[in-house]
Amino acid sequence: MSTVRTSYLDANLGAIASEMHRDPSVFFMGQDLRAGVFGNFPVDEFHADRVRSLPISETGFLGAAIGAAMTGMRPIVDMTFSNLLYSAMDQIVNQAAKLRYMSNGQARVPLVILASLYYGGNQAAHHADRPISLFTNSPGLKIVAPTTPDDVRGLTLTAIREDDPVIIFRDSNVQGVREEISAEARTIPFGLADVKREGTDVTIVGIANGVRLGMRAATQLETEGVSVEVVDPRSLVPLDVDSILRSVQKTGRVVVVDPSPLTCSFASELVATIAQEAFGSLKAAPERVTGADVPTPFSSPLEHSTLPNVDRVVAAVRRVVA
Amino acid sequence: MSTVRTSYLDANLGAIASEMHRDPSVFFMGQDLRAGVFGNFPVDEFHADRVRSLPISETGFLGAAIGAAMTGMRPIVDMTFSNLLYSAMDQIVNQAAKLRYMSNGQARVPLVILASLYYGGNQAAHHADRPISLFTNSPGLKIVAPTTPDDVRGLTLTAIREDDPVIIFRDSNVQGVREEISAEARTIPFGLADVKREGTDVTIVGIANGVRLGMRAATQLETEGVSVEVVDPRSLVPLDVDSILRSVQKTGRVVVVDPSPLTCSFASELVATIAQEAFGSLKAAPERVTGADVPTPFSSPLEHSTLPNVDRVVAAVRRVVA
Amino acid sequence: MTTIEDVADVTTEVKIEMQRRMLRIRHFDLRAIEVQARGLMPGSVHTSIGHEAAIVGACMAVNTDDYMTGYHRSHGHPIGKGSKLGPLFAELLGRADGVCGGKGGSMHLADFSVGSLGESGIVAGSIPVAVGAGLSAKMQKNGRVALCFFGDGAANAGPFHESLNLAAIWKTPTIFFCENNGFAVSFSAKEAMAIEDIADRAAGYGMPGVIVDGQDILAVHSVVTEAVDRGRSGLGPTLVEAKTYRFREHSELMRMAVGYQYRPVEEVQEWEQRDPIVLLADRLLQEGSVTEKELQDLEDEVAAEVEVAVQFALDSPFPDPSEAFENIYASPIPVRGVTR
Amino acid sequence: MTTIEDVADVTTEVKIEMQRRMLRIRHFDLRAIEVQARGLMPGSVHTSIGHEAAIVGACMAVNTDDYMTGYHRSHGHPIGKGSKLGPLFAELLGRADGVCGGKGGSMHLADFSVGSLGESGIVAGSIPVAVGAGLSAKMQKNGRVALCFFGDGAANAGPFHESLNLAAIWKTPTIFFCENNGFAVSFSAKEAMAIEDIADRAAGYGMPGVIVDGQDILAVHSVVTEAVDRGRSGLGPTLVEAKTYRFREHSELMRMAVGYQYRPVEEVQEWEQRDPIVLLADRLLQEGSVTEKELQDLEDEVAAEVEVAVQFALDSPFPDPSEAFENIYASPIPVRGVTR
Ligand SMILES: Cc1ncc(C[n+]2csc(CCOP(=O)(O)OP(=O)(O)O)c2C)c(N)n1
Ligand SMILES: Cc1ncc(C[n+]2csc(CCOP(=O)(O)OP(=O)(O)O)c2C)c(N)n1
Ligand SMILES: [Mg+2]
Ligand SMILES: [Mg+2]
Repeated sequence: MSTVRTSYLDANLGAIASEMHRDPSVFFMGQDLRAGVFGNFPVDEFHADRVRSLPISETGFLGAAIGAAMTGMRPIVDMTFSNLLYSAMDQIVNQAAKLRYMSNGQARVPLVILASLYYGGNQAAHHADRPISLFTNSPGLKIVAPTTPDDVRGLTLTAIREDDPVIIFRDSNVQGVREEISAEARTIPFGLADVKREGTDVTIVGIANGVRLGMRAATQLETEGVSVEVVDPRSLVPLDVDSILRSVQKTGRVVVVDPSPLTCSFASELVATIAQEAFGSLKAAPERVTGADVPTPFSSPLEHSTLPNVDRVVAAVRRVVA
Repeated sequence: MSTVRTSYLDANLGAIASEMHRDPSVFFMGQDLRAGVFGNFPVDEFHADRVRSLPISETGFLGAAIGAAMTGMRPIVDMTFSNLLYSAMDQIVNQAAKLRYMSNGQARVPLVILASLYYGGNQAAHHADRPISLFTNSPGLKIVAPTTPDDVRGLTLTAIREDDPVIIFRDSNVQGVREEISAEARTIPFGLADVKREGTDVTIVGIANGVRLGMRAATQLETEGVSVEVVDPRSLVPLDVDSILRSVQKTGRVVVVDPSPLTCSFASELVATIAQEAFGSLKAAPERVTGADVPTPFSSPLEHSTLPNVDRVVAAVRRVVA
Repeated sequence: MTTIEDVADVTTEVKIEMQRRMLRIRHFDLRAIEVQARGLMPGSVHTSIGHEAAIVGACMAVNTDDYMTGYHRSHGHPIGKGSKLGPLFAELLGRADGVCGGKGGSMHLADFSVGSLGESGIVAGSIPVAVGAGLSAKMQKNGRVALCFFGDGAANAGPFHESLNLAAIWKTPTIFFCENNGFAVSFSAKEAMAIEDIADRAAGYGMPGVIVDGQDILAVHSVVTEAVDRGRSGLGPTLVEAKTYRFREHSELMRMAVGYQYRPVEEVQEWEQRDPIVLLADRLLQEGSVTEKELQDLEDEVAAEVEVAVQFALDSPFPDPSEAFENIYASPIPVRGVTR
Repeated sequence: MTTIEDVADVTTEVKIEMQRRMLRIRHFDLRAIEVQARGLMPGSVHTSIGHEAAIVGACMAVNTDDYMTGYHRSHGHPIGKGSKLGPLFAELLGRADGVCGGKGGSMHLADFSVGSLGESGIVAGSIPVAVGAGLSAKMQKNGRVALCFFGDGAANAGPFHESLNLAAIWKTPTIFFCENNGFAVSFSAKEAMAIEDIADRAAGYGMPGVIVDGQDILAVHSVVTEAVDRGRSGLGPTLVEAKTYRFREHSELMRMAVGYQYRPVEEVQEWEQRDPIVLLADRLLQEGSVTEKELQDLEDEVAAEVEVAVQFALDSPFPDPSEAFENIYASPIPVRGVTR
C-alpha cells in the first residue's frame, strides 16, 4: 500500500477538498479562507461560491450554514479559534443541535464545524480556550477530536458525509504533526476509540493533545518498567464507552489527560463513567491531568503552569500504580 | 427569632430589593422587569433608572452590565430563561469571566446574573436547558444553585456584595416552594455545602432540584430502612469538596442527582472528584441520575422520560446499597 | 407607508383564498385559546390574532416550495403557507400525530411539506437560518426564495444585523418580513429603539426597506410580491416592515404585575377597528365580488375545518415515552443518560 | 468627509503633544516589530502604525479619567491616553512588570490609571462594555464619557448593533469610534458590506454618524470633541468613522497563501503618502509653529523614551509561575485543576 507523508492540518484540509470534488453540495466557509491564513486550502480548484471568506458575523454565518444544510447543501465552517464558538453559541446549541429533534426528523443538518484549540502558544485568554465540554453537554451535536493525520482525515470524511451537525476540534498542538499515512483515504466511523498503544499496568485516556502527552509519558514510563496503554476516544459524542472500559478492566488503573479546565471537563466525564461502570475493576483511584480552572494567561511561565504536560502525566501515572 | 413565610422567588427578589435599598450602586435589569413578568419586584420603591426593562439584546445588555460593573456600579441582570445565556455567551465567558484576570486584578466585575432553569413544564427545547456545566467549565465565574428560600436569600445577598461575576441558577421547580424563614436576613458564604438531611447508609448529592428529589427519595427510602444523607453543595464554584467527601467517607456510597444532560454534567464532575479523592471509602460504584443527552421535548410523556425523578433516584440508591 | 390601491392583479379567487387562510388562522388560534383555558393544552400559546393579513399576504406571495422560517408567534405562518391544520393542532397538544410528533410544540412548528423549516423560540434565532436557505437556493439555482418572519423585538438583536448584512453581500433571495406589532411582550418598540421605523435600518445594509400597512392584506401581498421578484431575479434581499398589532396579550395565561398596563386601551381599540379579516371582507363586499352570505359560508366552512382539526388533535394519542430518544440524529447513536 | 480647516481652538502646545503621542505610538510599535523579529516577543503583534492620528486625535479629545475600551489592534490607544510606556512594552513581553503582570499580552492591555478598561481579542467584544461604562457614568453623574475603539470588521458583528441601539435609547455618553482601515485581515470592507460608509449605520439607531479623515489628527480631534460634548451634555452617543489605513500587514509574522494579494500596491503607496505623522509635521512647519530642528528633537526625545521603555521591559523578570493562580477573583477561591 502506497503512503504519503502529510501533516495533520493538510490531512484535514485535503479531506475537505476531496469531498468537495466528490460532492457538489459540499462548500467551505471561513474567515480569510481564500487568503489561506488558517492553512493552505486549494482554493483555485473550486468555484469561488464554494470557498467563501466571511465577514465577522459568527452568529450570522453559522446560522446561514444551518439554513443551507437544511435545504440541500453540506456546508463546512471553519470557526478558527474555539473561543469564537461563543459568538455563535446560540446558533450551534439552540439551532444546529436541536432542529432535527424539534422537527421530529424532518430537518437534517449536515453541517461540519471546525474549531481549533490554540493553547500553549501565548495566545492569551481570548484565543486559547478548550471549550469541548460546553458542547458535549449540549445534546444534538456530534463531536470529534482527532489527534493524528490519519484520524483527522478519516473522521473529516465521515463528518462531511454525516447528515448531522459535527464539531471537529483540532488541537493546534497536533496540527503540525506529520505522519506517513496510506495514500488511499478511508473513512473512520464515529464512536470507535483507538488504542494508540497497548499496555498492561495502567490506561491513559487522552483528549486531543492529551493523547500525545500520554504517548510520551508512556515511552518514559516504559523505562521505569510501567506498561501503559493509551486510548484515544477520537469521537467524544458518540463515545466508545466499551473500548475504554475494556482497557480499564484490563489494567485496573486509569489516568485521563485533557487540556480543558478541570471542572466538568471531558476528563471528569470519563472518570465518572469509569467509576460508575468499571468500579469493580479499579485497583486505584483514577486521576485527572487537566488544565487548571483559570483563564489562559499570556506569558509562557504562567500559561505552562496552567496546562498538563508530560511530567504531570508521568507523576499521575506513578501515583496511580504506586 | 421571628420568622416569615416566603417563596423561593420572593426571597430572591426580596434580597435584591433590600440590597438596592442598602447600596445605591446596585441596579437591576431584565426583560419586562417593570411589568413583573418574571416575579413581583417592588419596582416603585426605586428610581426608574435602577429598574430597567430591556430590549432583546442579550449580548449588548450583558456586556453593558459588565462595563457598568467595572466602573463603580453593581448590576444585576435577569437573563430569565437559561437558554438565553447562549445569546450572551461571549460576553459572559470571554469578558465577564476574564476581565479581572487579563488585567491582573485592575478590573473588578461585581455582576450578578440570574438564570432560570425552566424544565419539566412543556417549555420545549428553546426554553428548557440546564446549561450549568457550560459555565462551571468556564473559569472566572462564581456559580450558585440555591434550592430553598433561605438559601437563595442568603446566597443572593452574598452574590450582590461579591466583587466577582456570579451566576445564580434558579431551578423553576423550586421557585414556588414556600418556607418559614427567619425574618432577619443573613448572608450565606459561597463554598459552603449544606447537609440538608443526615443519614448513614448513602449520600445523595443534589444539584438544583436534584436536592428536592433527593429529599423525597430519602423519605421514601427511610421506610425501607435505608438512611440517606442529602448534601446540597449550594455553590458549585467555589465547591465545598471537603463537606461532600466527608459525607461520602461516612456513608461509603453516593448517588448524584442533576437535571442537566449527563455528559460533562456537574454530576459527572462530582462523581469524578469523589472517585479520585475518596476512592478508598467507596463501598459501591457511584451513580448518576441526570437528564438524558437529548434536547428537551415538548410533550409531557416525552419530557418526563428525559428527566430525573424520585423513582429513578430511589432505584439508584437501591442499586448502590444493594 | 405603502398602501396599494392598484390591486388589479389579484383575482377575486385569490382574495377569497386569502380570506380563507386568515379565517383559518383566526379560528385555529381562538380554539387554541379555548382548549388551553380548559386545561388541555400545555406550554405557552402566542396567538397570531391581529397579524393575519401580514402573515397570509406574505405567504401567498410565495410558492409552496419556497422556504419559510417562523418565530415564537407562528401558529399562523404554516397555516398561511398551506399546512394541514390537524397535525398543527395536535402538535400544540403534544400528541403523536402532531406535525413534529409532539417534540416541538407551539413555538417549534415545522412542516417541510410546505417549505416551513421551523420556528424559533429564541427571538431572532431563525433569521440567520433564512439567510442560509436563501444562499442555498441561490447556489442550487432552484429559483426559490426564503421568507423570514420575525417581530419588532428581534430587530434589536445581533442576529438580525449579521443576517441582513450577510444576505445583502451575498444577494440571497431572502425576504426579511418584520411583523411590527409595537411591543416585545410589555416593552414598547418606542422605548426599544430611538427610531420610528425598523425599515430604516435596511439602508445600513444596502437593501431596500419597505413599510406596509400590515392590516391590509393586498398591500402586504403586493409589497412582498415585489420583494420576491427582486429575490428571484438575483437582486438580493428586501426588508419589509408590516405595521400590525396583536389583539391578544403576549401569550395566553401570562401574568403581569397587578395593574401594570403597557398598552393604552384606546390604542388597542383603535387597532381592533382595523381587524384585517373585517377589512378584506369589507373590500370584497364593496367590490361586489362576494355576498354577505358567501362570506358567512366561508367562515362556517373554515370553522368546521378547524373543528375537525381540533377533534383530530384531541383524539390523537400521546407519544410513547420512548419516542423521546428518537430523531435526535439522522444517524442514531446510543443516547447517554437515559436513567434506568 | 469632514476635514476641519478651522482649528483655531487647538493651540500649538496641544498640537506638539499630539505629535509627541503619535511618535510614541510609531516608535513603540516599530520597536515591537523589531523585538519580535529577534524572537524575544511571544504571541501576535497587531500594530497601530498608520492609525496614529485617529487614535491620538480621539484620545486627546477626552480626559484621563474618561473611560476607554480598545480592541485587538490597540497598542496605540493606551499610549494615546497617556499610559507609561515601560509597563506596556513589558506586557507585550509577558514580563512581571507588564501593565497586566504578563497575563494579558498584546491584545489585552488595560491601564485603569488612565481610564483604559481593557482591550478585546474578540472582535466587537468590548463595544458593549463601553456602553456600560457610559451608562455607569450617566447613572453616577460623574460627567465622564466612554470612548470605544473598534475596526471596520467589528461593524458587521452583532454586538455592534445591540450596543449602538442600547446606547441610543439610554443616551449614554459613548463615542463609538471606528477605525476603518478598509480590511478585516484580508477581507475588504467593500466585500464585507454592501454600503460604502459605516457611519451610515448610525441613522438606524437614531444617532449622528460622522465620517472623518483618519489621517488628519486635527479633523479627528474636532469631530470627537464635538461627540464628547454631546455625550457630556446628555445628548447621547455618536458614531464616528475615521477612514484610515494600516501601513503594516494585519499582524506581524502572519502568513498568507503564497502570492495572495488583497491590497493593491498602489493603494498601499497612496495611503503611505498620507502618513499622519508627516501630515501634522508639515502643518506645524507651514504654520511656522515649529522648526525642522524642533521636530527632530521631539522625535529623538520620543525615540529615547521608547528605548528606555524597551530596556525596562527587557530587564523585567518573567512572572513566577504561581502568579498564574492569582487575581482570578477579587475574593479568591481555591483553584481547582492545578496539577500536582
Ligand atoms: C433572545 C431572546 N430574548 C428574549 C426572549 C423572551 N421573549 C420571548 S418573546 C419576546 C418578545 C418578542 O417580541 P417581538 O419580537 O416583537 O415578537 P412579538 O411577541 O411581539 O410577536 C421575548 C422578550 C426570547 N425568547 N429570546
Ligand atoms: C469575533 C471574532 N471573529 C474573528 C476574529 C479573528 N480576527 C481577529 S482580527 C480580525 C480582523 C478585524 O478587522 P477589523 O475589525 O477591521 O480590525 P483591524 O484588524 O483591521 O484593525 C479577525 C477576523 C476575532 N478575533 N473575533
Ligand atoms: Mg412585537
Ligand atoms: Mg480593519
